[in-house]
Amino acid sequence: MADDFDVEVISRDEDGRSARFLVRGLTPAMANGIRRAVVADVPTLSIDTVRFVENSSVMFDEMVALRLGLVPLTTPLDDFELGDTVTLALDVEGPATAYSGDLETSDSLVRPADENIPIIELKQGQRLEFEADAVLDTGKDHAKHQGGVAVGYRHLQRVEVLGDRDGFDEEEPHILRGVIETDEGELVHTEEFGADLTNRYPGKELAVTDVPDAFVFHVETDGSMDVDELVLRAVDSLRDRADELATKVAV
Amino acid sequence: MELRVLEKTDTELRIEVADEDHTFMNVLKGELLQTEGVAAATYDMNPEQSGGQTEPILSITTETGFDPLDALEEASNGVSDRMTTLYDELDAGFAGAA
Amino acid sequence: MSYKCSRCKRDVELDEYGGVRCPYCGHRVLLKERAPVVKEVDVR
Amino acid sequence: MAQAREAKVYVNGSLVGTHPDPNQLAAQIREARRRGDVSDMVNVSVKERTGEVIVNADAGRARRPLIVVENGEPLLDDEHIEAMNDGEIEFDDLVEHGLVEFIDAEEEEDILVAVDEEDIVPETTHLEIDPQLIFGIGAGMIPYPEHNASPRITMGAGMMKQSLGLPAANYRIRPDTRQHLLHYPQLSMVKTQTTEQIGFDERPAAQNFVVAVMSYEGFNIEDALVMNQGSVDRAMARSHFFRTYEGEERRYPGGQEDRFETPSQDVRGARGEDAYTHLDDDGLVNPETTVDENSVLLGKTSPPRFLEEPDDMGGLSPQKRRETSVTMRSGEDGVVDTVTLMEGEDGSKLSKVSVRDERIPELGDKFASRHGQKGVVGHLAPQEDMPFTEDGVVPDLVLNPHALPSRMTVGHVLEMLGGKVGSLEGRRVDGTAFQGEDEEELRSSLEEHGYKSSGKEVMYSGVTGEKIEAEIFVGTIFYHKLYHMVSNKLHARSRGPVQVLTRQPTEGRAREGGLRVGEMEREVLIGHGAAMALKERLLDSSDKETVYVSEETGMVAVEDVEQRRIYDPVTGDEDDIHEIEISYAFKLLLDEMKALGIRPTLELEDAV
Repeated sequence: MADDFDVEVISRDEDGRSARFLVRGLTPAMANGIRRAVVADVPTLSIDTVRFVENSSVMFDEMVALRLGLVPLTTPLDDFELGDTVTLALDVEGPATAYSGDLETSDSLVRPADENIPIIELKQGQRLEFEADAVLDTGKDHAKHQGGVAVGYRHLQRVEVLGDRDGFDEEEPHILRGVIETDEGELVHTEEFGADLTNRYPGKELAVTDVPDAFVFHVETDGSMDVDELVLRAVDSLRDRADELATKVAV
Repeated sequence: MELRVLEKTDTELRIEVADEDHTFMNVLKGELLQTEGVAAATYDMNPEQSGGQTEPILSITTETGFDPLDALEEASNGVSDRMTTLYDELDAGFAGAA
Repeated sequence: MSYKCSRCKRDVELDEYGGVRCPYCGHRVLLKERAPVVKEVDVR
Repeated sequence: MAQAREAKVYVNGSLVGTHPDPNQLAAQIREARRRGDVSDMVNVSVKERTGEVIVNADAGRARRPLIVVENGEPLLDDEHIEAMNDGEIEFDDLVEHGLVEFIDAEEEEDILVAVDEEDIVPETTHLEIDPQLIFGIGAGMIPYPEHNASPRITMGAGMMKQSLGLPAANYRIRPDTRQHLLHYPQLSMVKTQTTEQIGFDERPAAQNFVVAVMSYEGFNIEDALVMNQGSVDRAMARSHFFRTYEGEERRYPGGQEDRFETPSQDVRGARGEDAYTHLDDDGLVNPETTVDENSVLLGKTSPPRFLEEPDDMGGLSPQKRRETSVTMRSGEDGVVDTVTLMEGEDGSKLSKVSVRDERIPELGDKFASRHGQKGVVGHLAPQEDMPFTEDGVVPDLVLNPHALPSRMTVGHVLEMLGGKVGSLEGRRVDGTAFQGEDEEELRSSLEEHGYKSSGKEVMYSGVTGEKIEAEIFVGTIFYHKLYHMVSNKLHARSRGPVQVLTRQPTEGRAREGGLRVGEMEREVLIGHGAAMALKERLLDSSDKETVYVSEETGMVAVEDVEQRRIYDPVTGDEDDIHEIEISYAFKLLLDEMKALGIRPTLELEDAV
């Protein structure tokens, strides 16, 4: 008796890095399940071990290694399973700054999501050369594998105009954040009117209520995959576990 | 996901669901509470240093005549169906906006 | 054994002549260089 | 109050003469100083009670600058300030002209300083250059101190000295024995003028944390903190601990000397072959080698200890050299950072090896804000379990609200507000004492950016996903990682080294010592009637010794190992000698009493 969900994408930037969308018909537990799955359960590739051939930079190996681990790598999930590895390498000589774009990959599908992430500034005579293994793992294991970097949601808020405000008490700002649903069912983000309801409804008496089963998601990805795939994979991971539990219990 | 039944009577079930955390268990619990015949359902897990067990233990109490294991199976399928519908809705929604 | 003079940064081969001194600039502090061996580091 | 006799005058502490009217003398000296006839380094003060005039001109006195006020008017007026701004005159010129003078602690007793121009009363003698200068260096770096309860300022200033940061630009080659380095130090979102003038921005020692004030599953009770594991994974508050080990090729008078080398197996005290594998041919370890507890850093051999005794004496040590390598401290590990070779005093080779150990925040590490709000990490919550806001902001730290009311550190709350505004506007907020950006300004700029002026936000629980009923106060604040880390303190011993004299366990973690069973522990064991447990603690785990006692004379018998004979020291016969268990300290006591000529007698009876 799966009820129907109603999805409405409010905003989505073109390179698929962040999106804001409304989903109706969810319970808080389900909404949180998706959010948690996006952050902790959808695996991404990220550098896990680094074999330094030379590191004459000012930064210690351990620090450079972590900076490399935090570089998001494009992750085509269909071709990899948990634990698979891809080898990358870099060889940069000072005076120059080693950027994530300088990483060469053995698999063209797996490369740094952003080219211009600075790794270390190398002075004259300093050199960074290494070979590294990127591994597919989940955000639960280490934050470097998290696909979603800023994932949150909030109840949709309905704003009803009750009537005019009696003119005497002066108007203090009525600050609100998030997406509101106007009487006509229009979805507006508070940023459009400077988050102050008195700007949009001057001199009005308002009632703001949370719509219980409607959640406005805000998902931002680090570039290892775009937002749609990240959210869909999260939902998938929940369904796979439900199926697994169903089969094991049935036995 | 390793399952270990700790206690089973015809109206009560305590089962350990290994390698899972709030992400799935909370959704399952929500579903169980809406499943027919389930009187009470909850799960309990503790963080590392609190000394308690870290693997979640799901406990289900059903009304007479409903077998908790069936309820659990039904709930799991319920979650699965919901997620499938949600998947399609989201897919459509994103496709529309792309 | 090869060392590096900490002042003039030049490589210094030291084998017991005249104690610990850099032949080029006379500085008495030498640094040992990192062995050219590959070192594996885990990301933590 | 006329003086019966004349006041004594001391210069630099020594009596130089007397004077009928001490106050008039002091006034004259001060005027002379302002005119320039007397050096401005001189300070004078009158002790009415003891009728003394103390003139100090020696170096080393702490002095602070104050603007001179004469009959209600500061000598420094706007023209001077303008002239200074245009660069015509310098601060030193003001001192020369007597507009500003330096007052030491003694003279400060005699003057009346007005904090602000409005507070000037006829008797005022000086005016503070700026009210914030009443704070020292430590306290001057605390934003909005005037809003805090004073003991918290003291604590906050004290903890500044314990915070880890970027100690010096040349930290890589400095030979200090112990040193800390914070990986990513940041500038504080809320600064004070003092932090800038002192150069704290050049050598920062803390990071800005996003802090939510709420209780979290009980893990931040009693000043504990809940930290976000995700932030820690992203290198938040990570630091390195450096320790430098030193080894010298000492030259001994007999021409023999130590040698840096890989000790061969036939050297006395040599460890197994594989303990030296990672050493280079010069006996020194290579930089970037991973080393752990007790691994060898500097292979060194020394000549046999009893060098002076001629060989035929057949002294204890045969001709073999002994192994005196420098090893890692027990309980510590890390990676070799730099290996330095230099010359010791008389041309001998001296080597310093510094080892670095990465310290990732863990349970038990100490953190504190600048307002004396110190706390220990009580829980590292996975990022997905942390509460979140609408656009996915997750706090780095969850501070328990109970830490705020009783401590009255309002400055902490203001700094969080300031930090939030600073983060939104991309600038540093000025929180200098008495003149920082005021609360109303901060609250209204919060509203401009669409945040509630209260600084509180709607948050959802990361575990259940439900909206948290109360709105949570969230802000950005400067948090220090303090020098007390659990990894430096963790210590355990089951059996280990003992002291030479008493043969009881050594003391302190560095010597792998034991923990003392004190009087109160003794009492608790007695209280529980755990006699055997008490005996085990005090004897078996400490200095238990089996000793032979002669029944006849009650004296400790002599155990002659070579003749395999145990006999009574007084009578010499071997019978009636019994073996008993005592603590070595007791045996020592008997020996010391005997040394005093007292004859202690042990009366034996059969153990029941």
